Amino acid sequence: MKARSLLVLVLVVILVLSSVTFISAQDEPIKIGLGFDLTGAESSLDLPASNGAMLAVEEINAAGGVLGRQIEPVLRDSRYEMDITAQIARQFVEEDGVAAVVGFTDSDSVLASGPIIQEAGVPFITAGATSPLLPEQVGDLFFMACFGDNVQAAAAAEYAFNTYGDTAYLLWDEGVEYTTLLAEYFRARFVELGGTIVLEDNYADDATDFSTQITKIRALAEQPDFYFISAMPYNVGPVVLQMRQAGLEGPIIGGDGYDTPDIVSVAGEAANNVFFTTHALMDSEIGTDGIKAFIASYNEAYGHDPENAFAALGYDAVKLLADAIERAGSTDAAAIQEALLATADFPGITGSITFSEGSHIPQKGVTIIEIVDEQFTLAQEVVPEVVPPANLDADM
Amino acid sequence: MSLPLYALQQLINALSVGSLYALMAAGLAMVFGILGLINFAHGDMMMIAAYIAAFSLIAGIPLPIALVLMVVGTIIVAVLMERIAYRPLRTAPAVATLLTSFAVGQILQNGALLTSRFAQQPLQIAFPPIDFLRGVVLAGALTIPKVNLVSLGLGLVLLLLLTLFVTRTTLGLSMRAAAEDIQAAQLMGIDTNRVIVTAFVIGAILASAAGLLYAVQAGTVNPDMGFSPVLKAFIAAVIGGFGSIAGAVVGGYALGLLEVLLVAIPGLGDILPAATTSPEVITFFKTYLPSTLTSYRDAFVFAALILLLLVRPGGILGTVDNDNTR
Amino acid sequence: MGIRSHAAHLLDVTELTKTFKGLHALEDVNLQLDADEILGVIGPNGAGKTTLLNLLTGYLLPTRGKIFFQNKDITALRMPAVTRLGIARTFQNIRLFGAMTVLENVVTAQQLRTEFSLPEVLLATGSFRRKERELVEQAMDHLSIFGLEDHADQLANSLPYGMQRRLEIARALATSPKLLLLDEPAAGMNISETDALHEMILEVKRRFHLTIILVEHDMRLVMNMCDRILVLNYGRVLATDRPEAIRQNADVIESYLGKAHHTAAS
Amino acid sequence: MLQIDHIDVYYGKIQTLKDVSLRVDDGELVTLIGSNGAGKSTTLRTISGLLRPKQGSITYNGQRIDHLKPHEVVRLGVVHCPEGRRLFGHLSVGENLRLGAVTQTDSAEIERTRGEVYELFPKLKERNNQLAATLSGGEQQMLAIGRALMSRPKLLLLDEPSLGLAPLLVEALFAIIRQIKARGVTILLVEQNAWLALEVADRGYVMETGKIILADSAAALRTNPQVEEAYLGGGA
Amino acid sequence: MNTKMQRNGFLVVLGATLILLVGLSSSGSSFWQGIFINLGMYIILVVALNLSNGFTGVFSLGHIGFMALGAYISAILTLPLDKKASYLPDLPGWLAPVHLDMMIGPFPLGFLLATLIAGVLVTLIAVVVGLVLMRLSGHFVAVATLGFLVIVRVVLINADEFTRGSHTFSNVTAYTDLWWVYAWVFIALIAVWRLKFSSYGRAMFAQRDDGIAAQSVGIVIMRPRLLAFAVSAFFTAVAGALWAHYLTSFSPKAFYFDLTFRVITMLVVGGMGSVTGSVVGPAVITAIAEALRRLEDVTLLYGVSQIVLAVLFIVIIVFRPGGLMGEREINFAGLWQRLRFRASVAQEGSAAEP
Repeated sequence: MKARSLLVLVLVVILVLSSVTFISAQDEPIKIGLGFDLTGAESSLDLPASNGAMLAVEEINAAGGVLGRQIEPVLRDSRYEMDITAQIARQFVEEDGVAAVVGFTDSDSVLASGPIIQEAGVPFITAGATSPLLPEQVGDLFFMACFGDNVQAAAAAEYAFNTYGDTAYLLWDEGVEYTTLLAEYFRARFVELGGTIVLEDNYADDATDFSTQITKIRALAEQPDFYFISAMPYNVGPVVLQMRQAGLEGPIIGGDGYDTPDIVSVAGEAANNVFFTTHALMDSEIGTDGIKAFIASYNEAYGHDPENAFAALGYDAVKLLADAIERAGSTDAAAIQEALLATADFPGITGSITFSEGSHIPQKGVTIIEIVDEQFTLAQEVVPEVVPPANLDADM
Repeated sequence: MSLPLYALQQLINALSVGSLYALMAAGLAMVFGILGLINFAHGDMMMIAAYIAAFSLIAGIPLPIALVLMVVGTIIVAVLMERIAYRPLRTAPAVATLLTSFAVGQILQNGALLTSRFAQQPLQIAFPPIDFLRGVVLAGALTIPKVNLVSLGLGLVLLLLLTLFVTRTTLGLSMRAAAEDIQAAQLMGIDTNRVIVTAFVIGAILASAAGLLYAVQAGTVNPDMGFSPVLKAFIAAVIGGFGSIAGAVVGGYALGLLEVLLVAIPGLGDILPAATTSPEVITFFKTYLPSTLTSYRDAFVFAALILLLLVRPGGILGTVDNDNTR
Repeated sequence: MGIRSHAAHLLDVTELTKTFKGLHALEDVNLQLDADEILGVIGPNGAGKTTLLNLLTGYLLPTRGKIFFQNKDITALRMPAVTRLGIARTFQNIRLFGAMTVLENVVTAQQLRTEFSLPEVLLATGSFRRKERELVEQAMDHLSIFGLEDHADQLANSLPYGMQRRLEIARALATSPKLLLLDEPAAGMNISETDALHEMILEVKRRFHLTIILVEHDMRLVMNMCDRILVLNYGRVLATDRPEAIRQNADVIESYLGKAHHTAAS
Repeated sequence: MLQIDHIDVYYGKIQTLKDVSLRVDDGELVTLIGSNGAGKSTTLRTISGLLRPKQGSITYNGQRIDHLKPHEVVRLGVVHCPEGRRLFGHLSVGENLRLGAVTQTDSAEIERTRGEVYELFPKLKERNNQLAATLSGGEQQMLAIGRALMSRPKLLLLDEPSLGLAPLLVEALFAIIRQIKARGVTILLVEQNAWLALEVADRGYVMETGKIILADSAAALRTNPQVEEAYLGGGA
Repeated sequence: MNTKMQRNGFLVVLGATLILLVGLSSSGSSFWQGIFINLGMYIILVVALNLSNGFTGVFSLGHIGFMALGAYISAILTLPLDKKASYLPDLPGWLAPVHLDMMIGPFPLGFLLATLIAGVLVTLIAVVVGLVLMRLSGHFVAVATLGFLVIVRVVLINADEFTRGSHTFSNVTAYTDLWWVYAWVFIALIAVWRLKFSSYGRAMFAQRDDGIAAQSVGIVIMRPRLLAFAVSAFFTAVAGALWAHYLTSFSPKAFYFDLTFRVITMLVVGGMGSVTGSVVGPAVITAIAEALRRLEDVTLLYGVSQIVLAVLFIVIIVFRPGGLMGEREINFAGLWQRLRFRASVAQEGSAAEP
């Protein structure tokens, strides 16, 4: 009995406390929903992205806001639980009445929330979900702040084919959509170019020891010209380190999952001769002024450098939205949509963003970074000649 | 690399993985043996250990002190965990305690998450390099990463110490007695609470060793890094026959071997030298055991596990009476 | 099997042998039991008494030998099938469905003779309700025979010891058996309780037309109640005879009853 | 030596002991008899601290022990040899004996006690390195008692030592109980075999459904018609 | 008499639920509808799991695998043909043209069919799996069923011609609404309730309490276990189908340990063996979790709510090891009596006033 009444008491207290949220502020600020997985399985990508997004909001507000109004960010944790992800989307559009939503770095979350936001007639920009299929799957109010995986994979394939040769080893993380998609797009473009994949292999998302896969590579009669490894940020360091330790010195190539300081801190000098495609060179010394400023203010706000490229993408997504609202001159969804579609050469931290020909995926140059002496250096800025179709399956 | 060399290198890989699994499984099995509790929070103890080590090293604390802090800190967490969460549940049904260990894990994970935030650290921290664990040992064409060598060595030493402890000391003997019949142990004058706390302390020591090695191998630490190793440890413990430390060790190596085999064999068709291998063999591998088959690895591991449970419910080492029910 | 007729006997056991890890728990036991008989089984602990019951009920499968019940070979049948054919049992350490009520314990045994189909249950059809009602009514009648009707809604494991014993017998009988196997029913009972048990067993034997095998340590009960007694020692049959003869059998006294009992009983 | 005053004990919500009082004096062998489920084992489990009384007190040599934990009770010299032997089957005979002496610190003393136990049960010495589970029933009971003796008890609580033993072995067992008593150990014996128990005991208590219904000298109980009728099987 | 009161009490609860549902669906708040839709799906999952884990004591950790199969099978069957051609071009010929979109007026018969087909197929799978796994007991079943969950995941990831592999399966038609969910909640609760109070339920509980005694009264242990496992798999698959057509997108990742432990937690909090508990558990956990989530949005202490929820769980388990309901059920007759009593008091009160 006692336990029960205690439970009831706790519940009541919690409900009373939480009802504070319902006391909403004046209609004046522009509300923007920020949906990220802050505590769940994707939080290592989403948390930096949300930090970047919040930073952008603060900067905009400090500079006077948008259309003379402040931006009120509504940050909600999706926990990478899909029912909750859908629920926070509903909260955004119903309870909070947000003008637009920015969020997420993975397709699952975007697809669980996107249709709800779309149906409510609210624009939605994803910070870092890079599957190029998403605009078609979600709807016409959905935009991406990042390029599609097909673009960066094609860039990587073309760069590697031209620079190193026509034989490759392909390894990917089999449990994640991003890594499998990236590997598939890479394979498609590389084979199209006339390349051969001599051996392909995969590993579980939670792997930390890659020696079995590495032994297989070492057993190859002849080493390929390069190794394409499609990995998540948390796996990149160990893979690279262990390959080098096993004596595999050839070039290692990957996608924007490599874009984290962790790769150098984990692999050290083993990270040399690693190349990857990403959005921009995030370096506090040789980066653009915008990048330098971003890194400095991120460091000030959170006590450390940006964890990975998603921090900048979250930042860019908010800035992109604010820019569109400013140009639209209102918070009307159709106006924002129109303004977004008309975005040209928007100077994002992660590169210049242009939406052309009604596409909801920006045209952005792909930055290829080389790690030299444990430093990220710019290898090349490219636009791939041929990009594999978003839906590879449909063509087969 | 010739085929025998390939096989040998993969065997070494299996041993390396296996010793880490054995280290993780031994701690889990010991607590289970005494309390009948599958402590899923064991993985989170590994995580806590890794965090303490990482934070200490980042703060510039010298390695030996950092390691002491790690072990002591993990022990404190383990003892608190036992005292607050598990002791009131001694008589509760197994399911309840299993779920409680998940709840404890949740608390530890989110605690680590909040701590990093307040410490203004990223969610995922690169584990600071430890010099003597970096690099590889070369033996001819064979390579063995030092981490793996250390986990093999440390694993053997710790397990040997553990064996000496449970066979040679009164406390160790008491522990085995409590594992068999906790009430009878009480009637012998054994303070079972002390025995249980000791089991958690040893579990914490094993977890911190395993956590450190795991973190070094993974290169980074993050709050949910404990789940995957504890699952492996759990499987290893079941393979060995749950509850016996020796079984857990055997199970750890068996699991390591199984996992390596499931990756090492598919794709051989692409690796075998075409000059010296008969084309039939290569075609066979390419047709029936292509490299892509490795993605079924976990399914095969668990299928093997289920088969083992059906054939030998007591695990590889276990003995089970032939009664057909219960 | 040979041409030997089993027609004469309700139960016919030949050369029944059970080995556990090479040890003979039971060896070459032969036993014939006629309808309406009460057979006592005695012997020191570990002599194989409970193993015999476990074999007869199909809980264990014999290593060798045959069991015929009503001319039907039941050697390879498992416990539920054996029960269905009409052999019921109780257990040395009471095994009730502790978390179920007294009534449910009996109904669970009784439903063996009632067929329910899944749609019937899920749709709660009229026939389902009728059958359930009948089951409950029958079970209540059944409980009243054992003086348990007032405890019908009590949880089985909250009953006092003596009642739990009675409930176990009531539950066994609810399967409508022809042969009842009782495993130390008087264990832990004092003499008046044992006497009451004696009465009750005879009463239900009459009422349900039972044949009974009684495994028991209480010599007084065994001697007074049984028509014949089978003595087991180290898995072998030492003697099968009428109680008076067993009492005088030197082998039995030597290996089992011992001096202490001799003096106590005399 | 041991004094139990008006204890009530519950298993969950069910009361298993009602207002039980009993007393064991130094050097005595007292037996507690009664049918299964009468509360005999519960009484022993309460003395040894496995159960807590809800009411009443237990004092041992003038000290309250009803709030102590089992291992603290053992340290005072009250040792409970439980029903069903409860040996550590996966441990050897020697290890089982070593565990019996877990409360002892003087290793010379332990070895001396071990010698005495071997003297009492020569079989155990032969089987010192054998796993306890592989012993026969009689040997297991010997080991259970030997293990209890290893802690040099002042008061030994013996729960159903004859359970599951053939009558011949039971006789041998009771001879040993007499010897233990002769060595100065006070014994509280719970037995179903009331006849034998009353033969060796000085005094006895009779329990029924959680209550003590009779208390007298063993000799008197042996001839008490009520006991004779209820537990001894009368003059059948 | 008693049964009549029971029926009246039941009707009161049913009526109250209906009023709540009508209120919700006319409120236009898709957020609150969403809460109750999620709650309903959890109730189905929990009551189904209860049938297996609670009633038979065979502790399965693999049920979310059935849910995943239910979601995928039903979604493949209802996926619009153009989406199918573009996302699942490698479907076998017989499956490629299948599109269950039949409507009877506003009623999507195709969805019902897809749900039923998914349920039946998964039930068949459960029977096969159960024939192997139901022979095990205790921790061993838990491990083996966990293995089943892992195997399902691996198969879903690798069977990409059916499932798109690790890519998100999307653009499923959003058929599921409050009425669909609660119709199935009603069916599941009634079915499990009737099973509990029938010969099947008694056999399940009997073999759980004492397997040997159960055999001695003629119960073949495998049968009640298998039945419970199969029926439970059916409803779990139905919940999967509802889930798929509510969220409209999912990937193998969604059906894994997190969801497994959420559902088991609800089950244990509610009470294993109690049908009422299978409603109470999800309701209590959902309410607390939602309240805490809102608290988190105010305090910005993300992660605290998971800690508080875990602590609450431990507290509940310590003070009520059997869960909030244990094995008991709601007493409809008592409820009815109490309501009548209140009504009569109120009447008397109002009568006395003037």
